Amino acid sequence: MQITPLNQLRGQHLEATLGEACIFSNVNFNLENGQLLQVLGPNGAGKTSLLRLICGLLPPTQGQVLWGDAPIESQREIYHQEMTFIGHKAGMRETLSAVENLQMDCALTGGNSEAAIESALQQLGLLQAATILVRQLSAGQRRRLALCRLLLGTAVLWVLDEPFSNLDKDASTLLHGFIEQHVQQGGMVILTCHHDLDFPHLPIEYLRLE
Amino acid sequence: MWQFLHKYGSPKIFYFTAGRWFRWLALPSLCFLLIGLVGGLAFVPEDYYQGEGFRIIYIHAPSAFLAMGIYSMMAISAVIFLVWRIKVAAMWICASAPIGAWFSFLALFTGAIWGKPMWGTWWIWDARLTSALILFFLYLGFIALQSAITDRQVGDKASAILVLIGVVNLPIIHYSVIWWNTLHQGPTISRLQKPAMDPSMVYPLYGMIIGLFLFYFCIAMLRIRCEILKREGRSRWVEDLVREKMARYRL
Amino acid sequence: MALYKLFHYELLTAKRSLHECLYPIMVFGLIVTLFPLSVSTDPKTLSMIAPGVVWVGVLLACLLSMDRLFREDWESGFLDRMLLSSQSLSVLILIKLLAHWVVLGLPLILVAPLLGLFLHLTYQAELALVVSLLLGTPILMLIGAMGVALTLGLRNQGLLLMILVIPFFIPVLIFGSSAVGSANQQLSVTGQYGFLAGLLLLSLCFVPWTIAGILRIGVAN
Amino acid sequence: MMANTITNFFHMGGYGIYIWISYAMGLLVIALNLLLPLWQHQKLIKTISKKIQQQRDVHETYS
Repeated sequence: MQITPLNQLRGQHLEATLGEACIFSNVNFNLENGQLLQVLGPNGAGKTSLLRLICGLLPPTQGQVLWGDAPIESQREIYHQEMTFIGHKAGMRETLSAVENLQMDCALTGGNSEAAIESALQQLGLLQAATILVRQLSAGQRRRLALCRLLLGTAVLWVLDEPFSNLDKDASTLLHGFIEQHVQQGGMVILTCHHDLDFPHLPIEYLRLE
Repeated sequence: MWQFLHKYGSPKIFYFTAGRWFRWLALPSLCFLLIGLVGGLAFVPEDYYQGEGFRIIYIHAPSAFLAMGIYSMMAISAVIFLVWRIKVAAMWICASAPIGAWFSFLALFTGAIWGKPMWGTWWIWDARLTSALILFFLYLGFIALQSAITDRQVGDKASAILVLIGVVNLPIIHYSVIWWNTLHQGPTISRLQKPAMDPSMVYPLYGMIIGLFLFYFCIAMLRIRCEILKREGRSRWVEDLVREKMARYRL
Repeated sequence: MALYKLFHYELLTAKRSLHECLYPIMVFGLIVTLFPLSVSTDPKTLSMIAPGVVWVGVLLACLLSMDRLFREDWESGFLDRMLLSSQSLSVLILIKLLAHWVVLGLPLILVAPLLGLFLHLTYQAELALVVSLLLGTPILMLIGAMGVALTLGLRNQGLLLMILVIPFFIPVLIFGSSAVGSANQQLSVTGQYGFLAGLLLLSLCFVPWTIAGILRIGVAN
Repeated sequence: MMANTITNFFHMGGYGIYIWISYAMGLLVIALNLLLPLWQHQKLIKTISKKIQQQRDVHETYS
């Protein structure tokens, strides 16, 4: 996975409102290659909205998110090429099988390699469930399928919304390893998580939302 | 021009300017309306074909014209809102929609009433009346979407886009209805077109049109003040304003 | 190449639940059978009202099938992935609409002449019906998709969609049904085809871009 | 003379009823459009002042 030289993601006094209430305001952060950012905050502090805002799914009422030195709205295709977002919902088509879903993901992000899909499914232990419809998969398996997408693309920035939720023991250690490997190779990860993470030799930044 | 837009763009300032404009415009609109109404009813000679019945035009034509004018003004403020993100433009749109709906209803009602003495039926499928009916449904659709979306942020943008879609479709609907009318109605002269009127009949018509447009501006100002209070209900300056009003009211 | 694969998977998703694509046909058939029961069965009046009946039936069937367009993707979170894909959003939406038209629009067009026979349409009228539907249903689906994007996730979305969108269907309905009507009386129909084709091109180039704009403003949050 | 001009003014050559209905509806629409926003404005002021009142009471009870 080749890492493009110096990327930088900055958020400048971001503010988001949902309906009448202003969820958070004046949030700043700065993320460079090889760094991990954990967003902390009680329930309802707007962690998910912040992540959606960073990906460009939720337009900010104030402030802007900069990728490199230009706001993300002006370089959508480039930014989305460099980024993968995994939200609460798995985002998989119910009536397609796991393999077809991943092939569709390759079509969406432009990459297309059968081998990568095979290895991703194999690494996450979904190989034997590859041809069953997603409708018949368990919640944990759907979570694993969503995480397969991380291995497929060549994205530098991973934006993960509570990736460890309803994952069993070895799946979380697997994910733990992927994140560690990705950050050490110069990737960037933003994630929200309820239990505190132990990445002994990784620089973690914390962003607290009240 | 830029500071001007942004200075007036902030709801706090616009609340007071809207009040001033209302007081300033109320009088002229009242006198124009009086000119139109009284002139149309009393001083204008009766029409050769339709006798006295044609006086309904002084209500029907201006309100239909106003309904169309309000929709195009909503489209202009939708462009202003989407391009320059000025919140007052969004409030202008959702303030003027009910007024437009009311006046297109009035145009339909008076058009139907006019049909009874002239052609013996309450409703005639004339080209202008039908496009007025469709405009009325456009207004109702807009108000329905406006009230269905609870999130103000998204609601404004979605309604602005709906207005723009509507304004692009209006000429298409208008001309296809006219084409459809000539197909079915045959070449009868449609009396609802503004009949060729000699000058003495026309001045009340212009009086009514100007009066109604001024009236629309006054009412839009009032409704914008309500919109600002509804949206900025929690902000500091609204509470001070209300506290001061409460104090004066208690005095 | 990637776009073709996307189209292939859209069709595959629809194929997996193929029975759903019969619903618009049933709705269309039911609407058409209502009219002879309620109006009259003598062939002359039926063939006189036939163009309007068939076109209103197709219009309502298209509208009722539009609800399904973004609903599953929005609920399953796939819409977010579409918004975040590096392909341009309007092309993705165009592909999605093309697949939706192929799965739900074409069966309607194939069934329409059969139902036209119920209403004693002449041979030229059937031909004109098929051609006008071929030009008209894509426009209906494009405008309907705009309505669906505007009302995504709102309560009673179906009703709201109808209120918003039916006024914009009126030009298509006027020219479509008059095409079938004048073909029924052996008059030339090239004018109506021209207008429908013009409307189709106009909406083909503006609507996907507008839908992309609507989805971008965060309707789907 | 004065009397019959008044009556024929209202009679309007047989169309009186239609003209007066449409003018009455016109005035009704204008009046409604004028009064509704004013009434809504008062209602909004009242609800906000009631809210301030509650905040003040809550504030007093706790402080």
